[in-house]
Amino acid sequence: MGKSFRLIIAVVVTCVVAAGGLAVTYLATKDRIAEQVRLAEENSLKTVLPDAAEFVDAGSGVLEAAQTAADDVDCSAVYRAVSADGSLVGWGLRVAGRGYGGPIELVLGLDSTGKVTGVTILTMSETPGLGTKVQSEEWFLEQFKQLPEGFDSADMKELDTISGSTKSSRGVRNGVEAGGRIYTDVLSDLAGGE
Amino acid sequence: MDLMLILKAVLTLSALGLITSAVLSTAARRFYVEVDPRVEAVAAILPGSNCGACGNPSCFAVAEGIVEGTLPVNACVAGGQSCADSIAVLMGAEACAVASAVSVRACGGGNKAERAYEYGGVQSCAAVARLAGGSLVCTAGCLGYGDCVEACPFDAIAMDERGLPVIDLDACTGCGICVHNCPRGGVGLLSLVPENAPVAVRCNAHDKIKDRKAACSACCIACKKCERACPADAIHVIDALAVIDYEKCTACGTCVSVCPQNCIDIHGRAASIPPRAGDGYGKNAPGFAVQDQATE
Amino acid sequence: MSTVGQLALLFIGAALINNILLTRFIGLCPFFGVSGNFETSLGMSLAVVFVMTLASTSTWVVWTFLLEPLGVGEFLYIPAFILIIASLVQFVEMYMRKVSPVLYRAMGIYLPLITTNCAVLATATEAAKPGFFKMNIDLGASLGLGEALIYTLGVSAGFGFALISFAALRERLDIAPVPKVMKGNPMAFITAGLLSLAYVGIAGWFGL
Amino acid sequence: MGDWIKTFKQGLSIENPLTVLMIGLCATLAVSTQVQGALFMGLAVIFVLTMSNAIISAFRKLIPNEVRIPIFIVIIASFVTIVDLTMKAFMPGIYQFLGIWIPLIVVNCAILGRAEAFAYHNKVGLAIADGLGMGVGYWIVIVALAFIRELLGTGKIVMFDATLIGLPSGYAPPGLVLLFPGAFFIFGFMIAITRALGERAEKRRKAVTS
Repeated sequence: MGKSFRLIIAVVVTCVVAAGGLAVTYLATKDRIAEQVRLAEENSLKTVLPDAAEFVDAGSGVLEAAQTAADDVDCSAVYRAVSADGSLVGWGLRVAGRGYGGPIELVLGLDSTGKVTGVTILTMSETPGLGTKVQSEEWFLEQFKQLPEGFDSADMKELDTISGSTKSSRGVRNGVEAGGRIYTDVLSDLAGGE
Repeated sequence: MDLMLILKAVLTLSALGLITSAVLSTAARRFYVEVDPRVEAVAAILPGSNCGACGNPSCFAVAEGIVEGTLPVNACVAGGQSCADSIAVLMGAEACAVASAVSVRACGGGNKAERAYEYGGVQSCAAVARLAGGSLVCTAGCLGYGDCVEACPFDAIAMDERGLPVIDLDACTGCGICVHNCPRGGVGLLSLVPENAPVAVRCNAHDKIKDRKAACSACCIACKKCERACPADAIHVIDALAVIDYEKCTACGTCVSVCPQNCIDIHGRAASIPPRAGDGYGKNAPGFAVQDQATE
Repeated sequence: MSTVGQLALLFIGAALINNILLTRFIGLCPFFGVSGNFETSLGMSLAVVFVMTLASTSTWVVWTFLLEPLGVGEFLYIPAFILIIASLVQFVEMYMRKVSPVLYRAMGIYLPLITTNCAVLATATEAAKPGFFKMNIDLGASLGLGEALIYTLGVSAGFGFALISFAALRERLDIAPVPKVMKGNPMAFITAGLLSLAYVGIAGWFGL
Repeated sequence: MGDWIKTFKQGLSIENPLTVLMIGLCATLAVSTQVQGALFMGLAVIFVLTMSNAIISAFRKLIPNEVRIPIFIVIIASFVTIVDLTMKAFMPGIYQFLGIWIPLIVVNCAILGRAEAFAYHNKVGLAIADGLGMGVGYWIVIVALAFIRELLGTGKIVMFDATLIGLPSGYAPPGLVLLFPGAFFIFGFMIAITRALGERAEKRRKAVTS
């Protein structure tokens, strides 16, 4: 019995040392990781809604309503963009359409009338050089700004996709389209900004 | 809170470690299967990462292969040179003398064999064998495009003017690569025989005698003359093809002289290579001296 | 969510569209090593299907009942999962060698090869914690045990399918007239490239 | 000191994990679409390989033979997780690109294989040399592959948002190079070339010595 006892002790000791080490590293890096994520979110919201001073989470009630409106595209955050004096400037939405390599997380900026003020891509795993053209080709994200207020899937048809990465461009377009639906169903009647 | 997290992490992983190693050690005892210690010794040297880069499923399979002799000492790719040397030392110490073998060709047709069609494609036996079973009427004869010549790592095979590969006994190490590479190696065209086998039947046909004769003039016609004449009862005609039992064969050479088709001849000597003095083939056999050149 | 149609799509998606070997590049080490001859790849694929299902079930159980509730999963999942897979493989190998040597001869010898197989760890982690590998068929926030199993069966079927088709190709390769310097591995890579082109094509059928 | 260098050199050429031993391919082909990503992937492999080799050979007397595989795996997995966490914290961009390939280093056949074959039977110094040698060997091949693929695939090499080298703008990059099949083709040709060069060097060396 002694022999296998020694084996088990050897394994357990290694596990204890490994787990301890990992826990410490995790704690050391935990805040920085959270910080990174928040920072990325922060400045992407700023780029889409430049004139907003502050972003307030719109609360879980609004988020659920938005998720039902977006149905197949999942929406993970809704922010109310307020200017310095507290009046509603617009909305920041985080939606994720499905591209070729996986979900493409977008931050969509809508002003109080529902017009797209800007779109930036938070994370994606498209094929570098092909799928990532949705980000590097400036005209692609800019074209969403020409959409009229309260746009719907019909208006989306005229937007053109990037040759060679139709799936990635369709992923981004689905995300923005879902944002439009969220606005018309949920946010437009909240425009009063209680 | 942080201390709690560290504690929880340490507890979970060590619990997992405890369970897994406990299960393994009890299983190791209950399921113990005795294994040849040499295999275990070799397995201990091998990296044991079972990466499959050498084409074998696992390091243990490689260890078994090396001990059985089916795999070379440097079979392990990942282990590299250091691992190969230590295994060689281990195996060297216990390498028992393996009876060395040589390869033999069971076909005497070559250019004499009838052609089913003119073949102008890739000059390789494997390729022609794929085209309607090969360019010869005979279904078991040597196609003559030299895959064995090319495959032999020891350059022990050379094509002679009859369009047949001849195996040089001194260079041949019996590794069997030519048998593996010949599309008809599996059906007996090329096979490994004991190194000192003196004579060989130069035919591999299994079809009816009538078809054989139409396909090639140098075929065995199963007349059984060799079987009756052989003093040592070492040659028998089994399903219409003469087969030599090399344990009994005393290299007397009677079958060579008796065969009407000259289908049995001296093993390993091409017509073009003159007989070397001091050939060890059955010196006292009456038929040998006379038959030296007659068969070719 | 788990209508039969959904599960079927999950299976086909994992097996063909996102074939783990040829379109996700996971598990290539044995792919080039073992596909040398046909029988070994048959035995290998069987062993992979068997072990991958076992591995994914155990990692799913450990993740949902042990790692997730304690909140330590985020950084412990790599050592925990690989420890489970390694011990599982060693246990199954010992068990099989003792109980049925015949089955061991056919399939068991490939078991150790699966411990270091990236595909098993990748699928086990994906079944336990979907979205981690960003497979482009999104599996939703978390998979029920049934879906995890279907997903793993799909992936291992895809693995086996790719391995066997490649092994058949490679047998033909040995006799193909190939320039000397390309013989062997380089040519195997070019064939694998063509095979993966075909699989990328399959994804096209489904309009993905 | 002599054999330290010998082991190091061995890792680079004769036993180069990728071109010669052909192990650890999974990550190489996937990550080599970007030089920047391949660079850090190589560094991660070097770090994990060297550290785990060092620790394993340091404790080789204590690690019982029967349970050596689980213990090696836990050690390697911990180093991989450390790399995983630090990269997620300090280099989110690159972590985003490398994604799953960091955790998969733990099952990378090269590392477990070398740790087992070499580290467990040798002194720490040699083990580190072997780790570094294999790691750098791996690193060179992966960066070379990435260089070719990124240059051909996108027409320019971008490192930390600075374009280092760009092909003339008229160059229309074929998409295939970046997709998975392209990786197979290019890697196949690369092995052929390295093998041809190796053979020629071998012939020249033999011609000189004989």
